[in-house]
Amino acid sequence: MRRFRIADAPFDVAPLRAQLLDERAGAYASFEGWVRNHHAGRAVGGLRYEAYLELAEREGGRILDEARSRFAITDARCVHRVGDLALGELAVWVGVGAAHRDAAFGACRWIIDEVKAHVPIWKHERYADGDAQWLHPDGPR
Amino acid sequence: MRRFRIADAPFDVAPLRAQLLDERAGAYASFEGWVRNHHAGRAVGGLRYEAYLELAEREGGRILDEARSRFAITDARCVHRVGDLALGELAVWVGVGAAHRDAAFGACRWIIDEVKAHVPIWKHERYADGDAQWLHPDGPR
Amino acid sequence: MSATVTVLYFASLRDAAGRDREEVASDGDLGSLYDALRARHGFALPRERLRVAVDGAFVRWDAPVRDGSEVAFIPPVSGG
Amino acid sequence: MSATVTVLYFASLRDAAGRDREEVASDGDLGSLYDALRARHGFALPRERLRVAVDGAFVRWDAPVRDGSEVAFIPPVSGG
Repeated sequence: MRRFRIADAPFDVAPLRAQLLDERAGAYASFEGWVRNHHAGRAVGGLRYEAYLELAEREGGRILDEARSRFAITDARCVHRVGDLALGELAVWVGVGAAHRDAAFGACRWIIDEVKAHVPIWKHERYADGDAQWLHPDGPR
Repeated sequence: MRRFRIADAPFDVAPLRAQLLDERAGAYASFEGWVRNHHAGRAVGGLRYEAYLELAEREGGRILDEARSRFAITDARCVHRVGDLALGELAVWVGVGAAHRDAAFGACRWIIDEVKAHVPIWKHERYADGDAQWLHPDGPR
Repeated sequence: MSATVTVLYFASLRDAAGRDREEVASDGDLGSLYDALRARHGFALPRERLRVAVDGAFVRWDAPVRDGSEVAFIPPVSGG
Repeated sequence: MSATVTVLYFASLRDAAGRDREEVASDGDLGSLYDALRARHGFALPRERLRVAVDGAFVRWDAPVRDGSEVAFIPPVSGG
């Protein structure tokens, strides 16, 4: 069982959530990133994610291990899509189980922030006006 | 479509999440409360939730309406179980869609806190030692 | 002038009263109605820890008891 | 002594280089390797905005180029 995974096709969250069921867990927090129809004021038509697979899986695994030592959680998982995604598609999912909700929310937020900041995945956005670009944001977002 | 609902039988989260799909939403945060096997150091065998249905639905609806005015979210839903629940069963679900993750996480946390603090629902816990009690917590938890 | 109301009991109040509702007559405000019922049924919770609702909406303790209304005393909640 | 490495390109670097990998010879550190490739391919991103990884693990820019290794220049990421 790997806690962090890159998926090159659409995936279902129900079996991922089921991996976190635990009778010690009273709280479950999850986050999903969906492909939005706008970014920085521009109409988006769709996007593509590309990863450096080997390093992404290593970095993602390190982030989930660190979450387990930083927060009082029972376990956590994250899956990130690569490839072409349409509007509304699921791009990333994070799930966390914990005895209490403070740790569940805290770890879930921390994981998505760390994944966005450190895992080598890049977004290529296509705009309604025909333009397209790789996003290489400046510093912390 | 009611944004807050009391359920007297197990419910599935997938169709609830689907109600929040929206191309303006780039972020989805959800919270679930599960029946935990321990509370305040005691082994729990199961529990029962009871609600004052009419007032619970009114209060829950008010909380979700207020969340929509306090946070930049696209929409939100909450369902709370009543009746007998076994260990591991889903007791409450909150889902929030938003353009950005700050609002999704903020509103999700605010909603579950408000529901726990204000909606007339009571928990009756049965313990492994045969004892049982209604929980009437002192002040904010 | 006396008013007759239906009082709803939940959670520990229902266990102590041994019923989930009863018809009662009252000629004061909601606060004094609770105090009388607390004395009758031996409720452990003082009024300060409860809220009160009439016909499904929260109201103030000093509201008069309205004939024919449905009164609910709301113990500290524990959902979630 | 010159080392030969495989360089991997991602995202805007791949578009600018017109390929996703190439074999290159280098006799300096990873920083000077990037600067040389930036000049060759016209990469827009200065070294300060990148990180560098060797064989799938992040390393420092002043690490020497090791013969036979796989080097990846990591532009600012945008997952999530």
